[in-house]
Amino acid sequence: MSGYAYYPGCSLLGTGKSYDESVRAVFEALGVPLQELENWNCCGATAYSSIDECTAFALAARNLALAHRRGDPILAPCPNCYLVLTKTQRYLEQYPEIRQRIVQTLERLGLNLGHDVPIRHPLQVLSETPGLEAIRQKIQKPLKGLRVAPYYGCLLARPYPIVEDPWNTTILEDFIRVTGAEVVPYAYRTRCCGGALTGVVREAGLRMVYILLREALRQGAQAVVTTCPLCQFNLEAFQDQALRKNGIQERIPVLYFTQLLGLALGLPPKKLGLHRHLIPFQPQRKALQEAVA
Amino acid sequence: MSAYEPKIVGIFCNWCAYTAADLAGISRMKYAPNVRIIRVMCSGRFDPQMVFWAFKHGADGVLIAGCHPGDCHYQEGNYKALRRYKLLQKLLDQLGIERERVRLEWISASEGEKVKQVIDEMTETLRRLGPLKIQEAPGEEAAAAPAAGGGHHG
Amino acid sequence: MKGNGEVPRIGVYVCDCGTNIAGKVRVAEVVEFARDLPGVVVAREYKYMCSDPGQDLIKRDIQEYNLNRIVVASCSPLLHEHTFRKATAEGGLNPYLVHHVNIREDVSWVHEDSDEATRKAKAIVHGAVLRVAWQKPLEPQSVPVRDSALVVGGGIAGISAALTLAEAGKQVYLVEREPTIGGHMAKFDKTFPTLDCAACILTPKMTAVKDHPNITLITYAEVEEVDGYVGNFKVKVRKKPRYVHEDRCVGCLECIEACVFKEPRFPNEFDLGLSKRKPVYIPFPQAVPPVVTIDPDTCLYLRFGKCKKTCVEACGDRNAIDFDMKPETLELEVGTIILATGFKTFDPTRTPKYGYGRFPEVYTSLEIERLVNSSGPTGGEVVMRNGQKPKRVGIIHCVGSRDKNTNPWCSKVCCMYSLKLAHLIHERSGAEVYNFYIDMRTPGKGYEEFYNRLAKEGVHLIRGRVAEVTDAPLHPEEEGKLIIRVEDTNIGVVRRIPVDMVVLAVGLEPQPDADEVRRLFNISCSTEGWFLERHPKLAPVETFTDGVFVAGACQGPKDIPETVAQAQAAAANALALMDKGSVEMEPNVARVNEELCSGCHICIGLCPYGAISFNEEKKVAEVNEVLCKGCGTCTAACPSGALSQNLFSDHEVFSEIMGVLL
Amino acid sequence: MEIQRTIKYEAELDRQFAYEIAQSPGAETLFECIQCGACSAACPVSIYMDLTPRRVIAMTREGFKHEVLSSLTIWLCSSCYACTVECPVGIKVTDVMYALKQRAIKEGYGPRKVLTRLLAQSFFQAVKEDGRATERKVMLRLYRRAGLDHLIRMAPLGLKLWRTGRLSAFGTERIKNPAEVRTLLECLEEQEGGKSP
Repeated sequence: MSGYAYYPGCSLLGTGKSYDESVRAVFEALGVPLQELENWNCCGATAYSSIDECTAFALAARNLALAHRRGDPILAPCPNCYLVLTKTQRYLEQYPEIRQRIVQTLERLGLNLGHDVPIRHPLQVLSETPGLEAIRQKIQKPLKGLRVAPYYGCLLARPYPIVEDPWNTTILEDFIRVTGAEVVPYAYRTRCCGGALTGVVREAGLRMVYILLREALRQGAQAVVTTCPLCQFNLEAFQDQALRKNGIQERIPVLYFTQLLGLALGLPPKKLGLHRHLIPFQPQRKALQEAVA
Repeated sequence: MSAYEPKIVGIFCNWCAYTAADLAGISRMKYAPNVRIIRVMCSGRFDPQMVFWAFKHGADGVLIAGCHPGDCHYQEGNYKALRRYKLLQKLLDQLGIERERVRLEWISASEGEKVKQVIDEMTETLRRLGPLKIQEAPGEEAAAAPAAGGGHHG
Repeated sequence: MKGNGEVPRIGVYVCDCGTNIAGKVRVAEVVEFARDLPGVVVAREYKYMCSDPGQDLIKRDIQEYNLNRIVVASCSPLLHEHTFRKATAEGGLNPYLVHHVNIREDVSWVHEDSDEATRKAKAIVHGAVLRVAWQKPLEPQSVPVRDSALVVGGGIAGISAALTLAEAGKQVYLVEREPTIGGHMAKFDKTFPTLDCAACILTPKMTAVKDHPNITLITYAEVEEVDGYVGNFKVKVRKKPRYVHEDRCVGCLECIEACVFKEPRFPNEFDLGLSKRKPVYIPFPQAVPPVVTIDPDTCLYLRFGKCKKTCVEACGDRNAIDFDMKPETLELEVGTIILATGFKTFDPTRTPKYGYGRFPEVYTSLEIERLVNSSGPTGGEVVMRNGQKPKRVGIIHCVGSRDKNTNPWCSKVCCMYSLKLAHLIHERSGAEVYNFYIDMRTPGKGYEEFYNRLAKEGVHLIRGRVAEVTDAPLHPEEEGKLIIRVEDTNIGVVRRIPVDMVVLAVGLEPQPDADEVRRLFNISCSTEGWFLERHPKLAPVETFTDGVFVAGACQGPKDIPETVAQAQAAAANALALMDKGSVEMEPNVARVNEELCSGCHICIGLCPYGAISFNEEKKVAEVNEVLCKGCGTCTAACPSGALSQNLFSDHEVFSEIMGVLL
Repeated sequence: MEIQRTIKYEAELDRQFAYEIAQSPGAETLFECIQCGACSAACPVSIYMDLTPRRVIAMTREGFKHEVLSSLTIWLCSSCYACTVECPVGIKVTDVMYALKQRAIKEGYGPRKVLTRLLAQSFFQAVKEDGRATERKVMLRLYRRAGLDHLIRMAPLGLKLWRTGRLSAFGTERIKNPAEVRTLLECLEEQEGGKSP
């Protein structure tokens, strides 16, 4: 056991770089050990399933086998990876024929699939160890007065929710409150951000981004907090186009929950990758500090 | 897949398991034809002797099915069956007969699906195990019926 | 030569059941096979053995071939064993000399391969032929049936059953859990499709129950224990204290007026919390019995022991209020039991997407029943929780029905009641009403006509299952509204429809304690939890326990006409039993062969009914046949083979085992 | 006024198609569909679809293979699983969409320049080469295939991302031995009888 088998996934190496940075920083600050799963490969994502289901399962299965060999639970911050790995695990239990083929193929690579490598999301992990109460004790710079829209995105809520009752869960909201920020009611907290559509079917993607942002603004949120690199990317990178198209001048920063948490824990913004964001969070904070002062 | 097909005797209680088998029929579920169901009023009527008798006459397995615990039409006959079943399993071990050849299941009147599932599963298990290998005691006649006066109990 | 020394002359009858059996099993081949079995004198195939000509075949052959044993291979014995026993008896043989085996439910319906099915049918017939040779003539015992009945549940089902029985002169005990009878129907304003007022048709029945000399009404009470068997049930009923003597209370309601709580403060359960009541209350003005109840959870005196007890003062000389009242257990002896325990409505918090509990203006259909009821909390005005009248209302069908995520079954009544509510809401408020349905199910007399009428009245009928009710607007018209998102599947377009009020047409579910109740009465439930009838078509109100019948929605979703019909059918079944005065018990009791009994006592402890005792004189076990229920547990356990269960003796069962191993 | 005949003759339908799709994992209950439209209503993209998801299911079930595989719907699905959790009969609609996409690609259906499809293919290739999907590489490949105008349109955003270090300009993420992943995939493809697009 060398802590969680950290599985950043491809996005966290690119557009989601700051998610990677903030996850590592927060886990370190909270003393939860994690170590990258060595030599992991792409989970297959949704695109891969469009080509061939079975090879998509195989890609995910290789990672499961690597974690199985290491004997640690997988930590997957990217909901897409979380879903694909979980789904693969479930389907391979459900469809013994597919499992058979994949097990045989993995054996040729000297790998053993195993059955039940736990696949966890940082929200789950941190809410258990150290737990919200312990985190609350460590808060150094509470984000008082900040109004935040909690945005789970799709894949933590369905089809394999990280919590039992995704409709009534408040796991993300609880984290936001721990940082001292205020949660605004957000009806679209599990509505789709458009996924890959922003890049491939522009009009549909922008509309979906617009709907989410408009509601956050309508509720008076000063930031949207996400748990997903693709959601973060869509809501931030396409925000300008989506809002401009609908005549809205305001802009709203989109943060990872780990960044929000990191700030409250007193970690330096740079360590949390905040400098990588296209819509800076800083001005709001300044305004806040003024308001508080 | 070999041509071997196991023969299984089913001892089903009237109120739950047998009714469930009827339900499976009414619902036109399809399952393996290997189990011959014999209706008794209660799984409490199940007698381990039935198993040996069945084995002797060519059965590869015996499936006993009764009401779920707490649901027995006769209050607690199924518990009695369970007790006998547990003892029987030990006996099977001693005789070198695989435990899987005798199975006890709780099937409520509404569980037609379970009848199908259990029968299919058990048939598959017995197909894998192959025919029962048991040595006939020398000199024992292949009686056409149990000897009068409950001789098989002797 | 078997059992009684007779040479068996067996007749074997294999049924085609139309094509039900013959379509899979090669019946002629089975008959050929049977003909050569030991003892078989005649073997025949017939298209429908259960028909008159089929039965005549058996009767004729008994005479003609001097048969002394009969085997019928057809459907399940649970369906027709009785038929063939009757035919055998009419042919002049003892009815217990027939053995009926199942080659339909157990063979032709469940196997695909014709060869396999035929082989299995032969094996089963073989088993039956070997077994039947051992069967003995038996005489069934007859036990008396008490002339009284217990009806559990005081909704429209229980009321109807009780009145039918009482009219026929039987003593009826009607037990109801709530303080009043009336059930769900008492909550409704109008009933579909005729729109006649529910109260107008129900309350006279409720009063009739109260006034009937043959009915003992026991409200605020639950059955606690059931013992005995058909004809002779012993039932314990626990009556909760209502802190008011029913015989002294005259229903003047002055105590309510006098209660120290000047204003009603506690949610009135009967109005589903849409109105308030005091700790001393009557659920609704027409309640039966028309007496008040004191709620121990809210009454100051009962909770804290301190109160001015102004209610007692107001009651005065009548002395009806009694704070020292304790729970009471009544013991009843009845011959038959009718279960009419009803249903519960689906809890829509289980489908959070519709916002029940989150948005105040989302209601259940039952709440709307109270809201449109002229004796309800708003006097029949459609006024929302926010005090306004809705301009536009959406009724969502199939909430908690037809959905694997909640309940997979169709609740049967929701389409019709949703149309009714659409009509009433429109009539009372002038609101524009949208009904969102998956399929409009209106089979029933006058039902389709009612649907047509609603369509004519201009209700929007949108075919599509609603995905979500939200308050997040995307369009100016949606500001401040609840928005229903649905695919209008007739058009093939997704629509967002802003409304002021949402009504969830919640489905019907088994009562939460259905499983406990079924154990109490020793009956079965379907997978869904509805009480299981003995046969879905031919014995729809009987259960697997003789003398216990079911009526109404406890057996499955039903509307009022169906419920009443079923209740009266259950009453008729119970009457038939009671009027006959006695019932023949299956003679499958155990017997002791005194010569073989070693007096080991093993069987005595095993019998759950205490039917076996030890004869100290003879030093052998003895079975009391009246107490024996015929489970056979003792027979299986007897180490010396002295105990034998009729119809399931070792000879019979072991021969059958050998036979099926063909 | 131009008119068009819309009748569909039975001979033009592909009955087998429905059974083949129902074979794919998650689509087993395809034939149990009650056409309630919950999938369409839950779908955030259905407003752009030529066939609502409900119609896709109905047409698949009845063998309207050509219409289904040529529809935009399957390429608009964003895999958000809203339909899957809503379906009252347990059809995993998202998985059905995957199965249809696979079929469409395999059989060369639909306009070649549907970006969703090019994205899937670019992604597929990248993973096969490197074991990981470097976003920059996938995107470049996608927009190169899609056409210059797409590339130009995306350039400003790409530049911004590059400046903030979110789009590695040169390096390619690669696992230590991409050959291992390649072997894994090729093994399975062999079993399938060569399925790569």
